Order: sequence, then C-alpha cells, then structure tokens
Amino acid sequence: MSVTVPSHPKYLCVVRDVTARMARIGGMTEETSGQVKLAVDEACANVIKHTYRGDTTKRIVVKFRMAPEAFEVIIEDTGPRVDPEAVKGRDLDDIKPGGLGIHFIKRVFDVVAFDQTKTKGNRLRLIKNMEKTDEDRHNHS
Amino acid sequence: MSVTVPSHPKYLCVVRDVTARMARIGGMTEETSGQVKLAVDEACANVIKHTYRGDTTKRIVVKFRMAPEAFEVIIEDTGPRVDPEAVKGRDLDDIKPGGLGIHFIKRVFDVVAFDQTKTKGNRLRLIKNMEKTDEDRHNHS
Amino acid sequence: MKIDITIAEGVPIVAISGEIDMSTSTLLRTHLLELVGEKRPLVLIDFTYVSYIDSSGIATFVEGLKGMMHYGGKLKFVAIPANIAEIFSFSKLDKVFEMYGSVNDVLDR
Amino acid sequence: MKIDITIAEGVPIVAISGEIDMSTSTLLRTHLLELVGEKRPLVLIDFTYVSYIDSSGIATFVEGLKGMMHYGGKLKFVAIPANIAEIFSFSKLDKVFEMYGSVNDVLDR
Ligand SMILES: Nc1ncnc2c1ncn2[C@@H]1O[C@H](COP(=O)(O)OP(=O)(O)O)[C@@H](O)[C@H]1O
Ligand SMILES: Nc1ncnc2c1ncn2[C@@H]1O[C@H](COP(=O)(O)OP(=O)(O)O)[C@@H](O)[C@H]1O
Repeated sequence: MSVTVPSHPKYLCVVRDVTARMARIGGMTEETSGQVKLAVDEACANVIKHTYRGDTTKRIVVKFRMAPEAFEVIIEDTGPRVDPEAVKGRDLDDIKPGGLGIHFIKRVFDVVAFDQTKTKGNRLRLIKNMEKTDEDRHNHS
Repeated sequence: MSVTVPSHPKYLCVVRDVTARMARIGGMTEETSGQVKLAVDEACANVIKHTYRGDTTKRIVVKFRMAPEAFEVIIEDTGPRVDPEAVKGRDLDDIKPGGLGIHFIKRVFDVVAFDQTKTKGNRLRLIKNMEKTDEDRHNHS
Repeated sequence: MKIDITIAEGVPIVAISGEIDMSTSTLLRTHLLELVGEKRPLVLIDFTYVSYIDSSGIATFVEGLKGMMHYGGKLKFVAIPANIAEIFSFSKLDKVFEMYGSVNDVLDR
Repeated sequence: MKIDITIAEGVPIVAISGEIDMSTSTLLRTHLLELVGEKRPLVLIDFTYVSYIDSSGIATFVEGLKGMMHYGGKLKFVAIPANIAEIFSFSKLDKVFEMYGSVNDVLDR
C-alpha cells in the first residue's frame, strides 16, 4: 500500500488519514495508531522543511508494509542526500520552538534509519515491532 | 496525488479517507465530498468484484487531479478489459440487491468514461466540474 | 463496524456502529440472515452510530427485507443520520424501508 | 483548522477547532503574535475542539509563550483533550504551559 503526495503541507492531512487507517488495519489500538500518525506526519514535514527546503512542487512517497510481527513505513523523497548524523532532536529540557519531531518518531518506532543503498534521494525506513496482545486483537473492529 | 492499494475490500476505507480529504482540499462542501467519497468507493469495489472477480492480490491505483474548474479521479487496474457497454446500473424502481453503484458514481461525476487508449488493464476517468460558489469557498477550512 | 444485538420485548434490535462497506457488510449479512432464518416477526436496525453505508450495505438490507417478506416479517430502521437517509432516498428505498425516529417510537414504550 | 477569537472580561479567548499542523499553524502563529504585539497580559487558548497537534503547532505555542514572558504576560490553555495533553506531557511542556479545565476556571466567573 502506498501514497504519493506533492511536497506541500496541505497534503499532510491525507498522509495522516492513511497512516492512522493502516495502523488500525494492522491491529493497533486507537492510542498507538495516533502516535504512529503523528510520527509519520513529522517525518514527512521534515522532508518538506529540511530536504526540500520548502519547495512544494516535489513528491513524497509513503509506503506501508504490514506483517504480523512488524509495521513498516517507508518515506521516499528525491531531494539532496540527508546526513543521518545531522538528524537530531533538541534536549527536551531546553525549552524552545522546534526539535520535537524526531522525538515523536523515535518514541513509537523501534527502527528509524535512512536506507544507505538508495542512490538518488532519500529513503527513511520506520519499523514498529508488533506485540500481539489480546487487547490489540479485540480492540480492532 | 495518488494512492495504490491491494484489491482487498479492507483497504477501501483508506481510499475513502483520501478521497474525502482531497475533495475538501479541492474546495467541496462536506456534503459533496461525502458523495464523491461514496462514488470512488463504489468504483473501486466494482474493480474488486467485477474486474478482478474477488482476487484480493491485485492492485488498484487511484489518482487525483485538482484544477479550479474540475476535480478528476482516475482509477486504474490491471485486470481484463471491461466492456463499457456492460457497465449499467439497475432500474431504480426494480427493487433488488445490487446495481446501485453506477448510480452513485453518475450522480456526482459529470464524466464517467473508460480511457480506451490504455492498452493493458483499465483506466476509469471520473470528472466533476466545479462551480466556484462563494459558499464553497467559505466553507472550506 | 461493530454489531450489537439485544432483544427488547422479544424484538431483536441490531445496533450497528461504524462503516458499512464491502468489507464489513458480509458480517451484517450473516447476522441478518440468521434472524430471517429464525422467522423473526419484527427486526429493528438502529442506525444511530452508523457513519457510512455503501451499495453493498444497502444490498444486504434489501436481501434481508426480501427474506422477511416471504413470511410476513417486518424490518424497521430507526435513528437514521441525515447523510445516510439521503442515500436511501436517492436510491428510491425510503419508501421500501420503514423508518422511525427512535427505538421507542417502534416499541411504543 | 478554524480560529475564533472572542474577548471576555477583556481577556482574548482563542478557540481553535480542527487540526493544528504544518499547514495551519502559520495562521495560528499570525493571530498569536498579534496578541503578543498588543502586550495582552492574559491570553486563553481553548482546546475543546482541537483534534490534532503536531510539533509545528507546539513550536508556535512555545514561541507565543516566550514572547509573552518578555513583558510578563500569561498564556493559559483550557479544556485540553486527553490525546493532546499526552503530547504536551511527552514533550515535557505540561510544566511549562499552565493548563485548566475550562474557561470559567481561569476567569473565575
Ligand atoms: N529529512 C531531513 N532532512 C534533513 N535534515 C533533517 C531531516 N529531518 C530532520 N532533520 C534535521 O534534524 C533536526 C531535528 O528534526 P526535528 O526533531 O523534526 O525538529 P525540527 O524539524 O522542528 O527542527 C532538524 O532541525 C534538521 O536539522
Ligand atoms: N469494473 C467493472 N468491470 C466489469 N464490469 C463492471 C465494472 N463495474 C461495473 N460493472 C458492471 O456494471 C454493473 C452495475 O454496476 P453497479 O451499479 O456498481 O452494481 P453492482 O456492482 O452492485 O452489480 C455490474 O453488475 C457489472 O456487471
């Protein structure tokens, strides 16, 4: 399952809708699905802000892969290569605007990594390990 | 903007979410956006039921194009060629299960046509002419 | 979609919540045909929490209604939200299905 | 997102409804910085109808708060839904922003 959107902030709501639905289809609770939605929104917002530097005419591709043991989201752009070392959130005790997105991404995804084999543009891979609890199974309707 | 989903009914909700959002971004009222959402759902359900005959392992691609004068949705599949003549709803006065989908599609879209230039699979093109009323402009938030 | 069936004064009330579409209408069909199989004289469908219905959901109700008509049973809809009512009326089914404001309007309690 | 600003007992109440994200937080920022520019001693943000907030929305409030602190103004949040409160607390900002149950709790009316 995948969705392709222009790199304009007005399409982030579409990515959020899709993400929340996929998380629910994947068996997550309402609460976890909300955290995954926020994380994917932040990752796409970062592509718009940092990779594309506000250029709203590019594309972002978001792909979803669901397996019983993991929920995977792949975010691809065609911008200049990101230095993974430069992707760092701010110290949460240092109150100032910005620097929260990465924290939201890392709290719900177990793996947050740029795929170094991609030669043009960037591919961010987010993986959430799924623990199949009874509650998860029953809450999904 | 486009979304690709497996030909399984459980992904129709994702297509609906995306469609409703795009209609709202395109300036439609809540009510019209609901009608567009239903129409696109029905068109994709038809691909699953009739073109793919229930095979849930295929793909459906839904593309959106927005212009001030028209809202366009393109639905592509890789199934056997559909005979457009065979796509007919039932007489609404003949009460029986089925045969309503096409009516839902045609009431909100001005153009409903298979693109005959596609050589493999099918491409259904749905176009809704947009009348830019003041109401539409103001209602969108 | 979620389906809760309760029996009030001997009448099954089928409370549906969420979206009725191609992926969920099969479950609705199973429940409805079971009630038809039991030859229930009256079945109520509570639409209060239904947010969406597509043609497969409507087809399911038409099938249920036809099944009930065979033995003279009645299928009644209650609390239909405006957006759903509009779909039934566009489909010319608002005359075919009996619709009421609330469960109490039908059970007269 | 929609923003409605009303003045109650001389205090601006900023009622936000819908989703605060990268595409809508710019409008929020404009309104907030205008109130800061007017050196309002107290500004209330009513979260009752906020369904979503992302880091750009949070950054906007942090910026507004910092602006108000310069002249000793107070920024107070009211009626924060549980899912939004959780995001503030994860961000360690629940101690930075003053949060209240309702507008009346702040205005003491
Ligand atoms: N896609 C990206 N491309 C380049 N740099 C990025 C990207 N995503 C994040 N970064 C870097 O990581 C930092 C932290 O990101 P984040 O926590 O989302 O905060 P913010 O975007 O508000 O600055 C950013 O300021 C930026 O320098
Ligand atoms: N994608 C399609 N491929 C092949 N036939 C189709 C397709 N869509 C619609 N049809 C034909 O048109 C008829 C009417 O479609 P519709 O009004 O959606 O009703 P239903 O799907 O409930 O039969 C279908 O029964 C089918 O024969």
